[in-house]
Amino acid sequence: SFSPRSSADKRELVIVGYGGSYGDALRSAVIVPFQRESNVTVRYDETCCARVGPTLEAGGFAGDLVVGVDYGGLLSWAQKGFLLGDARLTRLSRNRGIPERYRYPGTLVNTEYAYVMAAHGKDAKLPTSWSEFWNFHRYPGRRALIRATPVGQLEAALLADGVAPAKLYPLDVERALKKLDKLRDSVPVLFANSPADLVNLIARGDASYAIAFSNRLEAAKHDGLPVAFTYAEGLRTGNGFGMLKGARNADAAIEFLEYASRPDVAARFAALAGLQLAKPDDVQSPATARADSSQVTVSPSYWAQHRSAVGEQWVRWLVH
Amino acid sequence: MGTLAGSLSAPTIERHRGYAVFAAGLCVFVALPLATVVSLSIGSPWYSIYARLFERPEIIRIILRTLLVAVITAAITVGLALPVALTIGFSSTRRRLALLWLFAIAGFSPFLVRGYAFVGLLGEHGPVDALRRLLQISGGPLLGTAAGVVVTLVHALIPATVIIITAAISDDTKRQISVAAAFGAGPADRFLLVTLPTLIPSLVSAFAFAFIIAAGAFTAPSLVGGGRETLAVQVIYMHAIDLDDLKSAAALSILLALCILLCVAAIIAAFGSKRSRPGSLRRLRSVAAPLRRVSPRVLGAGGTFLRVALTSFAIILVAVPLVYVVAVSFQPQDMLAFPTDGLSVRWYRQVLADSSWLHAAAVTARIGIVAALLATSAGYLVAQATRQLRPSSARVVRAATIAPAAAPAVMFGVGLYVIASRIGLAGTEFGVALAHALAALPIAYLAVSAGVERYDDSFDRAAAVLGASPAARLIAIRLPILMPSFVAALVLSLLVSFDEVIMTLFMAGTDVQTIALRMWSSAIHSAGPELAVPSAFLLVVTGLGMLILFAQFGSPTDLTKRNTNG
Amino acid sequence: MAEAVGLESVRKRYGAVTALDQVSVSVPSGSFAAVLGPSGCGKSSLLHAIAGLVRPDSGVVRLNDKVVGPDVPPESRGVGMMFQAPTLFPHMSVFENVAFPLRVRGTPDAEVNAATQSILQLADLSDYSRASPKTLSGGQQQRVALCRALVFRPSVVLLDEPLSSLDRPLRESLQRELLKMQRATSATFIMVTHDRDEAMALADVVFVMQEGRIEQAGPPSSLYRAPVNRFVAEFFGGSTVLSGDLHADSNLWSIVNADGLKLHSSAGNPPSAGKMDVAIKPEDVRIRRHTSNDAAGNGDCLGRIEEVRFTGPSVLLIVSCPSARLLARVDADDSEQLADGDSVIISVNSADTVVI
Amino acid sequence: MAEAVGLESVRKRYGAVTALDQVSVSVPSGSFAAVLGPSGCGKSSLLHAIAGLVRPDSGVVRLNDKVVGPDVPPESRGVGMMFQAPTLFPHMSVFENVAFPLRVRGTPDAEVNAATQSILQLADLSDYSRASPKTLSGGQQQRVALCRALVFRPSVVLLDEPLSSLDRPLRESLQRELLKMQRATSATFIMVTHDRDEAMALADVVFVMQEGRIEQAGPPSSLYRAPVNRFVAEFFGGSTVLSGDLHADSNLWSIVNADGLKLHSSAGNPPSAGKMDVAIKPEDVRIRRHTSNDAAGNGDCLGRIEEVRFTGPSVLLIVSCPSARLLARVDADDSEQLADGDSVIISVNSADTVVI
Ligand SMILES: Nc1ncnc2c1ncn2[C@@H]1O[C@H](COP(=O)(O)OP(=O)(O)OP(=O)(O)O)[C@@H](O)[C@H]1O
Ligand SMILES: Nc1ncnc2c1ncn2[C@@H]1O[C@H](COP(=O)(O)OP(=O)(O)OP(=O)(O)O)[C@@H](O)[C@H]1O
Ligand SMILES: [Mg+2]
Ligand SMILES: [Mg+2]
Repeated sequence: SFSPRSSADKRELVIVGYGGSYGDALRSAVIVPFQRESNVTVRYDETCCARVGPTLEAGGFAGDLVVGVDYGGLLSWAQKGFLLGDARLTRLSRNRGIPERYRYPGTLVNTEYAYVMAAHGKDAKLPTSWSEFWNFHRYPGRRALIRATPVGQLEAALLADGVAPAKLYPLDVERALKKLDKLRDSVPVLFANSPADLVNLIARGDASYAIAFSNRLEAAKHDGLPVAFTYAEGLRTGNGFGMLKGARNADAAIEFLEYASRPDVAARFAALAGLQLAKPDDVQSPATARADSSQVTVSPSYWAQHRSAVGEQWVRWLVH
Repeated sequence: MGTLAGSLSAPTIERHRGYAVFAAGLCVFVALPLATVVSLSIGSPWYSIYARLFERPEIIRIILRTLLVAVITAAITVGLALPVALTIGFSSTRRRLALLWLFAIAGFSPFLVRGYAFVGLLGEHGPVDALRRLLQISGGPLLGTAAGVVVTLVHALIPATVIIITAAISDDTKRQISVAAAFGAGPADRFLLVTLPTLIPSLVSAFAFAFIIAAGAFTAPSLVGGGRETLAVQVIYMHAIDLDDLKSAAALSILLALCILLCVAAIIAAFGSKRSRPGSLRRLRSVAAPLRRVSPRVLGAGGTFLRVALTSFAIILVAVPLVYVVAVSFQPQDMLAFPTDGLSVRWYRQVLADSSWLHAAAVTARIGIVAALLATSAGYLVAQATRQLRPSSARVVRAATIAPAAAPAVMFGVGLYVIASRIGLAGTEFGVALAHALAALPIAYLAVSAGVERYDDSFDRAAAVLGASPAARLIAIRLPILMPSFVAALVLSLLVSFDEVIMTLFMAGTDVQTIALRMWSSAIHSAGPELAVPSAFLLVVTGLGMLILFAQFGSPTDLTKRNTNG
Repeated sequence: MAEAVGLESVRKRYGAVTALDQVSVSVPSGSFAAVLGPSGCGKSSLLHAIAGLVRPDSGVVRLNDKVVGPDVPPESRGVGMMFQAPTLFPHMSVFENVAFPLRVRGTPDAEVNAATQSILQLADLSDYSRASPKTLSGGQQQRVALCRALVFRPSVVLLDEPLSSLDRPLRESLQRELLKMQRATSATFIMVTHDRDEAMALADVVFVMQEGRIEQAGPPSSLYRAPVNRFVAEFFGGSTVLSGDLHADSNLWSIVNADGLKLHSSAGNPPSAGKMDVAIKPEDVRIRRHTSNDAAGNGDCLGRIEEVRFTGPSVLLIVSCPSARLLARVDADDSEQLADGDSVIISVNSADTVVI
Repeated sequence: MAEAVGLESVRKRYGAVTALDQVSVSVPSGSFAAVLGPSGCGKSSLLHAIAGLVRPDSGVVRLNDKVVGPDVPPESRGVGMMFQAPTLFPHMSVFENVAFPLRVRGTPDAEVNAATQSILQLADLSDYSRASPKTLSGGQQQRVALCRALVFRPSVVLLDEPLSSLDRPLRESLQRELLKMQRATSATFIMVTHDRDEAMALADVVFVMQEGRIEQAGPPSSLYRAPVNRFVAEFFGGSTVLSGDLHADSNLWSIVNADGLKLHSSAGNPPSAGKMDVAIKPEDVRIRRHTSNDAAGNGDCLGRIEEVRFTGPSVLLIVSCPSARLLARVDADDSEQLADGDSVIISVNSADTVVI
């Protein structure tokens, strides 16, 4: 079919998100039952999210909803005008009891995951704090980091360097990078390309320890891969939905979000995807995560504001 | 030899204004998306974004390092591809077909998956590091080093370069080699004074191709590279996607593209002139001089040994990741690793149950075929045009043709998307095919031009005086004689289309799903053995397909060799 | 008679080399023309210019009385051409090579087969029709190329040394076939050849070229008998050209060279006075051994044999007399007592010599 | 004399074609051999087998009295070879092409320059030494190839139709140079040619081939005068072979054909009885017009002229008498009254005819 698909189909909803286990979870826990309950056809586009920014910048249609994006990323898009601040969405967000820190027009952020310490081996000895993570005598072996963004990793370095969680923001980027230098100078460091690669590196044992994504680790553990991780001093990050500029079907999008944020549906999805619900009083999120009071929240506003500038410093550090 | 009819340069044959018009059109076609990228890189004042880039010392370093990695990669690639091509070109039909088959199907396993195979192969627990420890070579695993990136890139580039060079080994080459032997030229002299100079155009093409692709590499350094080895396109990608800084990404893209084009221009200027100059012959002669003291028998045996050794190494380099991929597809657990605890067909069941893979395969095939045909025809027309344009215009056209590969796909994709969405092509299969054709144009052009450059026009002249119209000449004479180059171009463009992700990402919109795209998107979130399953399938399917194709068209060089009569 | 091919002041230069230098020729329709000249004199360039494969720097080319501009492509000129190198299409069998011109003209298959087979038979190539051209011998390739140029019976046929790699019997038989074909189709043939005998046997008109110029054009016998200059006399006539002084005696005059050798004698008024060039054919030179009792007569001179070349029925002698060197041809039987270094008496049968 | 090149029972087949059929030849060192034969008879294959470019199916090749196995590569054989097609290296200038054999032998530059320049001069190519071979005319290319084969003064030189695309004067001058070079270096030359006169002028020994076989080997004059079979008589001698019956009369015998034409007469005992073949050279056939007052005598017969071929000094006539067809060569002057269709009286100067 070498012709553009007609956009006249009013009851079609295009959702852009990630593939893999995340996509599977979303499909089975949310999309499929939603389609059964409504007359909306959902097309789930798994190519998130490289296309979204440039496409919107160019004035094109990138989809109706985006899903699985960090709150920081959503904020920065919102500030560029890529999100549609629909009033119904703002209302929905409030009604569902989304914590204040994750509320912004055009977004619905009802889940969280965390940057955590992971290790190779089912019963591996785990560091209990980021400063332990930097203890190369007790925890020898390669470390794996993620290359694409410094988010979470700078926070981890500062916490390891003794910065109090409350004093974390604004980040002392130079100090964080110096601490990371220590890491890189002491043990071999691998840089993963994606969260999925991080899991592979840890599971295969190419890296002994990693700063990794809790949701991916939950899934890996669930699958029986030889990984261990702890939520201790985990860096929590909001993750959720955004309504995209140029959405062709805002009504269906709202309908979908109403369904997806229904407590039972959200819980089902979060469990499948290895995420925690962002509601503080939630009971169904993984017990370890909830119990760990040492977790720190990554500041969405800081990253929305400083993403590019800190990113440049990160690149400089990477290659120096 | 047929050069006599060709000795009298014939302005009226195949010198057609149509070629120039086409070339001009193509330049515009390529220029439009590039112009969009340029416009994205404009700040206020217009140069501010660029000025900002130059204030960052790491940017220059990244670009230089990228070019260095590309040069090293291209040199190693061509150094390996040449002996392989010679082995293929001078061996029996059967062996030739088998080798070509191996190199061609290697390309039909998506590079993303092979890249993951390298992560496993080069890592701490991979066979390469095991070998290193066995041989007690100091150092660590290649994973996360520039060397690992180079190895991965060489692996990726060998099939295409081998195909380009093999297509250039013609009966004429063989005849000249036997003439040289008759005049007392030993193996070294034959190689240095005859084989090498006659293969120069194809070697330049292959080198330029390898250089461009390596300089624009994204997947290999992302998967295998470390932090310091972060290359230019990765940085561009980070700016465009992760750091939301499209303007810097655009400016950096333009900068990188210019550097690549300059380097390619320099390569072509240095080696690409049609007739080797006396100076270079003299240099080759002085290389040959000390070798002449060695007995020809020893030299011949040594040369053969070297050739066989390098060819074997290339075969291993190409084949091992494929074996690894097939093995991984039977990994019972959800991780990309060599199966050590039993085998499982779990992922096959999963893939076969998912009709979207099959759908994606059909879309991929359709797009691939259209793109390959478009790219090859355009590549041929450009090769014709550059042959007859004034050198200065030819340089412009060549640059425009290569630009789609030199410009990082992220930004070229954005530029293309902007144009395509204006004319309603975004989000259509044809739009994607068009984008793929552009992406494949450089390699198609390089593959075809290696043939066109040494094509003996006298066949066209003979056909013309016998009454054949230009169209009849194209179909009855040029196409069949240049078939090896055309097949090479088609296969290589098909491979490009098959592996293209980033531009597809933009052009496909939310409606078109190719296999590469499907793999890429699931790999971001969970890079599991599921990815290896379609690859294993494709290995078989494309393997059979290529066998049929080569059997149909014959191999790049025909067998029956008649040495020196007429 | 209508003109089939005409060139007017055609020039073509390649850098310092002038391949065609103000060439003007006119070949009447239905005639058989031969082009002769030393290697590199521009013969092939001439054919290429006619076929439209070379763009002349200046000048006019006419075909069938119509000017064809340099932009008229070869395929629209309706000429058949055989190149000096066979240039067979390597991917086609011998049969398909020969059938090619018919195929591109859309000739029905049956006709293609008949015509191709019959011309292959003529060239004694029937056994090779399925062979690949790469496996043919040099002469076989040349014959295929010839068949391919003729099979579609073009009205103007350009042949560039079509028979140069063939043995004599085959060449003579093909010469006969060429002539027969040319007469039968009343086509115009222009053939480059380096073989004077071939030109004489076949051609109605001969063009002798040198360094891009046409030196003389005309029927072969007239070029043979009345060369207009030294070059044509030597190149086409195989003659030796010697200079001599006019000795006039009432209405009888003769030309005698420095050695006293009488080169020419005639009645009537001499064409001019002073030094004159005379072309002497080898067969008009008489040689006899110089023995003590046989002195050189008036008009004879003494010389020495430099070289004896045995060429079948006759023998070619190179003889030198004090101021010149001469070629002489004698019957093989008469030559048996002659050897290198012999002293001989030379005389010229001046009835057939030509004053240039 | 030592043997330079020897072949023993060499065979080479290509599918159905036998290119070399049990070929045995022996060329003494320092001699000049010529190979003649019809197109496609295996001449080039013979040279290729010697040079090591073709692997014989069976048989032995010797060079300088030593057996060289089929695995001895061409470059170790030390022969110089000129191929039938020029096959110049397109990426080298004319100079570099010619210098190539010296370069690969590591000859010092100064020597390379001197040798290359002098041989280019000999072939009249000095002006083209910087040219690309692609821009040369056919004859120029051939000369470059010739220079390349000779420049390094190999002791065995194989030349495959080296002069076929050259005009006569140039060819003769190069023939002379070849001979001079061969004598000076006492090298062994083996030259394929289709020109009998060339073979006669140059060769010490001639091999006549047909369909892969050597039909006769020997000095040219002996092949010319005493062909061993019909093929050699016709091909090399240019003779017509006619059959006749023996008419013996005491110790005088003659051979007379069916038309009463006396083909041969001799004294002594006849070589055999019954039907015999006689080779008659064209120049031994006498032709005179058949006029009413001139009847055919004894041994003459009546015939008709089928074709008159004007070839410079002499004219070749094809005449037919009732049971045969003959070639006759007459002086151009004597031929003027003869034309196609004329009735003539034919007689044979039977002193020179050969009984086969
Ligand atoms: N590679 C080959 N494959 C098949 N047949 C071949 C091959 N090479 C030669 N022949 C055949 O062998 C025969 C002898 O070829 P060769 O080239 O020796 O002939 P030649 O005597 O040199 O003829 P010419 O005078 O035409 O050059 C020819 O019939 C030719 O077709
Ligand atoms: N493309 C070219 N570039 C430069 N010079 C050329 C080119 N083509 C021909 N020439 C020169 O033009 C001259 C005439 O060439 P041409 O081929 O017409 O000669 P020819 O008479 O056919 O000679 P031959 O008998 O050797 O074939 C030669 O000196 C040749 O070197
Ligand atoms: Mg020529
Ligand atoms: Mg031959």
